[in-house]
Amino acid sequence: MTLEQGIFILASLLMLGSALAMVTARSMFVAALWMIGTFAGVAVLFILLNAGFLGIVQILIYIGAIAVLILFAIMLTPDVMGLKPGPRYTGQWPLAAVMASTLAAVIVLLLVRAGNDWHIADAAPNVTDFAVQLGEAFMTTYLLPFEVASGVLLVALIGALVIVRDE
Amino acid sequence: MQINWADTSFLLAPEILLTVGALIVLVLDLLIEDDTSPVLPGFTLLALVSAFGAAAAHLVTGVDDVALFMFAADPLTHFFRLLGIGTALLVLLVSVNYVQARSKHTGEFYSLLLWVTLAVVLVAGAHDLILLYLAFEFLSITSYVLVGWLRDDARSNEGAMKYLLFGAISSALMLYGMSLLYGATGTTRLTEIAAFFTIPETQITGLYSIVVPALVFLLAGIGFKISLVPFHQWAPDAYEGAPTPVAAFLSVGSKSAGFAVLARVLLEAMPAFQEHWTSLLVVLSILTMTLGNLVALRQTNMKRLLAYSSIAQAGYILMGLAAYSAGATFPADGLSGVLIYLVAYLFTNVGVFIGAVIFEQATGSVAISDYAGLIRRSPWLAFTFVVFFLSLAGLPPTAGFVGKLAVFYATVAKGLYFLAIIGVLNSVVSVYYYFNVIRQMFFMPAPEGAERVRMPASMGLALAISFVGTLLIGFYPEPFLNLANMSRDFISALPLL
Amino acid sequence: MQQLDRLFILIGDWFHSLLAQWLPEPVVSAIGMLLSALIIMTIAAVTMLYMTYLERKVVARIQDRIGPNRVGPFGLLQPLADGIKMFTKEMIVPTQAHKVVYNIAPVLAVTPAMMAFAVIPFGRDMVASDLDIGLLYLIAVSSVTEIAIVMGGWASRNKYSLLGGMRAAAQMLSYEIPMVLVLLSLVLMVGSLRLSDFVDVQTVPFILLQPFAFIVFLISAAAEVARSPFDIPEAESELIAGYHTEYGGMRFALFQMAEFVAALGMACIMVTLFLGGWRSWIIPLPSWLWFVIKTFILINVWFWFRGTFPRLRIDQLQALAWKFLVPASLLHAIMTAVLVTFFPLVKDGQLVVQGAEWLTTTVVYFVANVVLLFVLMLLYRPYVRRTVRQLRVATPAAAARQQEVQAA
Amino acid sequence: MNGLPILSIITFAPLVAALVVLLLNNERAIKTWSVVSSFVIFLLTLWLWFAVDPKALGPGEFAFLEEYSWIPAINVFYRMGVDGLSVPLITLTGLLTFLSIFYSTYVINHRVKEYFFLFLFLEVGMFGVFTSLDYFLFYVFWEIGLVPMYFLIGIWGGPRREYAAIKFFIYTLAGSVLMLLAILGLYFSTGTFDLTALPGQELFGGNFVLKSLAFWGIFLAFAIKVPMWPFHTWLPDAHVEAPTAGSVILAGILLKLGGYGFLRILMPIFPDVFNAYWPVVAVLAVISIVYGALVAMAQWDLKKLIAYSSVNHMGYAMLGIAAAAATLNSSDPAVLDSRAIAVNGAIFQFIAHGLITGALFFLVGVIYERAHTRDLKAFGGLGAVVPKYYAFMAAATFASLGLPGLAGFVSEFMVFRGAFALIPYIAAIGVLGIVLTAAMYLWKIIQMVFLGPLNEKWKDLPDMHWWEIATLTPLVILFTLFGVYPKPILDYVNAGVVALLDLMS
Amino acid sequence: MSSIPLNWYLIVAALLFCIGLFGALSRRSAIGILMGIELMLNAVNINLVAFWRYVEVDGLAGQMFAIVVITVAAAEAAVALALVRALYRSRDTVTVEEIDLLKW
Repeated sequence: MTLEQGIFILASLLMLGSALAMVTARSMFVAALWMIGTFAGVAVLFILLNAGFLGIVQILIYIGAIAVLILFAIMLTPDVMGLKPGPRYTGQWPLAAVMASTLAAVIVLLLVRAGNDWHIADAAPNVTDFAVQLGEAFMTTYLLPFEVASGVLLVALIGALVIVRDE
Repeated sequence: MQINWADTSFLLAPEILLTVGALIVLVLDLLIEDDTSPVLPGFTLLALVSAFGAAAAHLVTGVDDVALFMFAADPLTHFFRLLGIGTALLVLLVSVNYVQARSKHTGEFYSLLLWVTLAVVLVAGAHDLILLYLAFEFLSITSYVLVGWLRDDARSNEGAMKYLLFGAISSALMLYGMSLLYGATGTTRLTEIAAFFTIPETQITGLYSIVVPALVFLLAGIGFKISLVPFHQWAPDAYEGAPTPVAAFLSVGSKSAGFAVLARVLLEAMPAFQEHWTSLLVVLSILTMTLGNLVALRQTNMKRLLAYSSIAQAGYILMGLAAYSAGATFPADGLSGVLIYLVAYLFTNVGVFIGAVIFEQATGSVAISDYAGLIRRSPWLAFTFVVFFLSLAGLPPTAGFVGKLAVFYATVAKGLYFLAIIGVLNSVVSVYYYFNVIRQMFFMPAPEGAERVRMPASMGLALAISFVGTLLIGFYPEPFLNLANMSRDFISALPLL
Repeated sequence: MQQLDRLFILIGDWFHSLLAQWLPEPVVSAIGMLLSALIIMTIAAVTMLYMTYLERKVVARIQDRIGPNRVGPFGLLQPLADGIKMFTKEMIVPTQAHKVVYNIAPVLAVTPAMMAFAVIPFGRDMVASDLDIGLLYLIAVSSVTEIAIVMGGWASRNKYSLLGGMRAAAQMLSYEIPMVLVLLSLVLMVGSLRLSDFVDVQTVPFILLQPFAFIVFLISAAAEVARSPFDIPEAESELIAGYHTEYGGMRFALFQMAEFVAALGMACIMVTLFLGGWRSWIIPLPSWLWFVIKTFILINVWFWFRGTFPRLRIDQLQALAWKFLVPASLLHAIMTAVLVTFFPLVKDGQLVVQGAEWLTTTVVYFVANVVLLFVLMLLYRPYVRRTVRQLRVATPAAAARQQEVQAA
Repeated sequence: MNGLPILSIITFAPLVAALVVLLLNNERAIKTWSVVSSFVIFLLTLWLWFAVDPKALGPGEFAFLEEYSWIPAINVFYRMGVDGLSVPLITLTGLLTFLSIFYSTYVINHRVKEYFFLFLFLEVGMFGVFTSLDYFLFYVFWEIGLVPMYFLIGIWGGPRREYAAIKFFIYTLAGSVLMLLAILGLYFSTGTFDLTALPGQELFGGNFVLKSLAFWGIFLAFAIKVPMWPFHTWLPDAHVEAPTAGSVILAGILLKLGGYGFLRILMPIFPDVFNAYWPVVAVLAVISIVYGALVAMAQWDLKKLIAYSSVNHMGYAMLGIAAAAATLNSSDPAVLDSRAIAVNGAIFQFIAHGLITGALFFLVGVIYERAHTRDLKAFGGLGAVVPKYYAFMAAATFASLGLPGLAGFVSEFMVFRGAFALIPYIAAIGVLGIVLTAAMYLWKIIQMVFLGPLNEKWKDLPDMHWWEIATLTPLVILFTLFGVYPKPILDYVNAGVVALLDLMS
Repeated sequence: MSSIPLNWYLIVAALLFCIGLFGALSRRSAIGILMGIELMLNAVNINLVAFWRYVEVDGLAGQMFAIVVITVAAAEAAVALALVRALYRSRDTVTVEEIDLLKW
């Protein structure tokens, strides 16, 4: 087992463990903290995949923004202290569990079956000065998605404001 | 990479006009203190009309097909541009009074209406999974906001919340499917994906077992947008909670966008899997129209009724895609049937929603029982309702008949007789609940002291447009059939720009 | 001089070659990395301790007091005494608290603050890890602190703590935006996210080219690390002590440390981004020394803020961020984009401004910044006036006075 | 395609009249206008009767052919034309509509404008079905007719009108949508909707299963409309609940649309399929005859009784058509003769039934207007109180049961004359129906209403008003006249039938 | 080449996706559902980046896709939490089972 594999296994365990803890946690706040653990694990995987930029972005956006936002939302709801958490799940949680685990089994099975049929390239991607490459791509090939993404953010901003603003 | 900005801005003129319009409306809203000022809707109208004009000009000039930054400016896109912007125009006309009476944020509303139109157009033209997903979510997020626009109305909040939760889950599923598709082919471009599956099958056998589930995931996401059973649960709640003009837009605008995506993904990227998706679509279509119609029978709220009705309609439209056959002559190819149906559906369904808006604006009610005696209170409104319902039920000589004809024709031509029979029987079932509303309007006496239903001018105009459109397509479908015939061509190999 | 400039690097190299005699290369570099991390963290911790001392001294001077003077000469051992006190105090955990979260929060607060130092070039070639996305890394790392604070506030099960935590997080979130937008203008000029590139380009420090950006960044940074006048999250008079109300002893010390280390880190970043980093000014001292000097100047600016400015109210603070700083920094970014088009500093990774050209470039940028400032002031005049009027009416005394005037 | 587009004028004249109704505001003016315009339209149809010489038309030829491209994209034409089959029905439509409107002017005083608008609008649909020669156009008119009828039943009908209206609508629609699929299938296999071109075409590449599917789809639409057992259940409800004039049109014309469809579409386009399935059709027709008669006998509601008798009567017509279908391959002259007689009988039955049942429904309306009940058990001994009514009722009843000398007899005789030669065993069962009807009418209507002890409640019942007499007289004259001297009609129809049958062989 | 096979990443992502799905389908709180959805999106991102690293050689589509997903997730979370807030204000609950003005 190489160092890389070791890190991968550790990060994956952290990630999946946190994810499981997240969906089973009683308190929403604690669940959100576990979610942050998952995000961190994902960031590590990104870095393992030579996508350091994305790893950082993952931390910046997911942990720094989305997770904080969710924590905020939790603190604006009744069970802010997490002292009296009601039932975690809706009545149909066993069904959800069955569905999710079946789906997991099916996908994993299919992935195993697909095995090495993926058209895996021999070379690792060229990753010198990644930020610059990405920036250039955003201004050329990916210009339209870039612009649309700004539209999405603007709309979300306006929308969130209209919906929550106290008058 | 050299970009010709003049060409680009011409090809993307409708999109650019919508974007600029939306931004200017936002700024104007800051400058204008008066929420009821006609400047804002006027400017929005201007933006929409100019975008519509630009889109129509493209159709006339027949610009060369090119893919710009993952956006395909092909006839199919032109078609959905016209459709999306047309819907927005009608919706705008009815929104003005409605929103002014219910919300303080009118400027933002108009701006969002332009954004959501832009999203529809982008979705229709997206030619790359990345842009497709992004535009799709653009449309979704904008729709969530619009549904939840009446922030002090618990129903609006609730509808938006449910819409969002369902939407987010199904778009995550779709995204997973997209990622598998990308992984299998190594590209996100639809045509390149299709090209990948033309390589000898022996080299990719294992991938087939990946791509078929990916297809299912994709259908889940897109099925949500067009409210296919079983991804439809959000629709009645969102429609009921949403401001009624927004519900009109959802039922037509974003639904057509969903069909555009479905057509592009299935026909452009996955023609190699046609036998798989055809059977899936057949099942989904049967489920959708049957369940939609059956549940609609029990509705007492106009908006929920229309929600279920539009679920059922989605089932009919889906028949066209299920019956797609690439080489068939017009209109046996299925896709053109979908397009004709969508045009007919635009006028009809927006029309019926406009009627509901007018009624709601005048009486404050959306209960079907309150429509009693409408013929006494507003004969014209009642009469247009009849035409719209006939069209929804697919009776001649209305637009809905032409649409159903085209779709059923493709189904018969493809040999999917069972599907066709289920389809027509469903349209018979639908008559029952459509005519239940008509029954209220015509057979029941108006309540004591009920006043005439007043119709603001802009709403009346919108109603008239959809009414004329519905009948025009019914009586003289030729230009619309030609439009559909023209638009069903889309690019197989795009030059990159 | 050369030797002195490269002092630490030479030490490092010597140590490296020393170890390399016995150990294989990968292990040596691993040890080297760990050791440099340890050294940086130690220095940061010690500096932080003496920052507290310095702060007390400076503020005392401003208030015409002497400050700590009992422990050791000039009270120099005071921080040490404080530290010992902190470490030996009883560790109290509130019974209602969520134990795990309560205990993790302080640790999590310190970690990101420390991590920031990994990419800062303290001197010529003196950077632990010269990431190509160093700036982004800094922003990302600093955003994690909020979570630790919210955790601390929540886990204490105390409403003041909770409010403090929320306020802190809200404040940090809000001020991150103008900060990042201002950084955007700098990135536009440099064309890189690598911090050492920033230093390389600053023949003339950016504070002269982009004074407006510096001001915005200074304000945002102060808010980001909750320095006065932005220290509402832990304002004693409002929230007892905010999110660390329930913390004591060692854990409290960690929170304190996180704050000071973050402030220190922020000062280092500002030095790197605006003050030319380790570049020498006039006096040819070793690069790292120059860095230290600049950093302490900046730190003193903050102490000076603390001693002179009154604390803001939370809504005023948010209004400042969202209504002024964000639009202003956005405009600034746009302005910079235009300027960069006509007066580029860097083209294809090469510095293009040479010699006398710096003068014109600097003047152009500086003037543009000043113009922007004036434009903004003009734009905001009505708003400011209205706010001031509202504030006047808001106090009962003022209202009464106004009534008198009207009656007369 | 030259000269005036006379068929379009006839078809759309009621539409113009209907739109004028919308513009009028005075109830009197509306009524006057409706009567006048429908009379003019009736005159037009009458003129059409004389203007068309069916004998001059060969197989597959039509008079007053109009043809304009409508939707070139799918090869749809606006194509109209008439022959010996359709003209009698058009004239019948004109007549019955005029009489219904005339009668309605006296009894309808509620939502007058809508009523006359819808009635005239309904006429458009009926004319359109009889004149169109493009299947697409045919279908459009077929469906258009449903909507005004729905409203006529739903607004001016009896107590259970809403139920009856929607049931009528749904049943008819259910049949016609399947026909739509069949039409689309036909178009897919032949590329045309042209009813003049479709006969003789090879359908679905000779695939019999598909042909059968299409056949049954279309069959269902027409069978429901006719109606044939077991698709008849909408009919009693619709007839009973509809206003008098509505029932008249429903029984007089709308049922004929289905029969006309059998002759105009199913027979020529699917000769081989029809031939293969003729026993099914024949058995259903016989069941309709017997079942209709038996159920009618069990009714105590006068209107329902007549409604079920329509099932019975239309069964005769269907029997004639089925008999013709049974022998499509034959070239034996005797068989050909019988076949023509059977079809002639069927068409004559359409006309006779239209006149007779129309009259009967008017008569039911007359008594209902007065007594506000149709319960047979409530009447008795009215013969002396309302003698004029008694006379009319007796005439219509005898005509209906097929008394020789009246129109009903001629048609039934011809049908059985044809059918016995072609399908003797089935026809024999059918004759049972005749016996049953006789019993039922004599026993039920005449005896229970007019004979027996007088129910005191009705002793002041007024006799028929002049307008009621005016409405009924033409009908009585006509069915008597055609009973005595059916030749002009038969000649006319026969020409059309011969052309039709020639077309198939 | 990396020493980690592509399938490892894919399987881990699939498991994460399904855990997220379970959370999204079973949680009572709207926020809990949202958190589940975030996990699903993260799983997709692992897929995308892994495919980018192993399958797509000369291009940035995978990374771009992941960035787009992150952007959209942020926007979606913003709107969602605004709605949670509005809902809590009007209904005093964020529990999906209690959001029942409209029939499901």
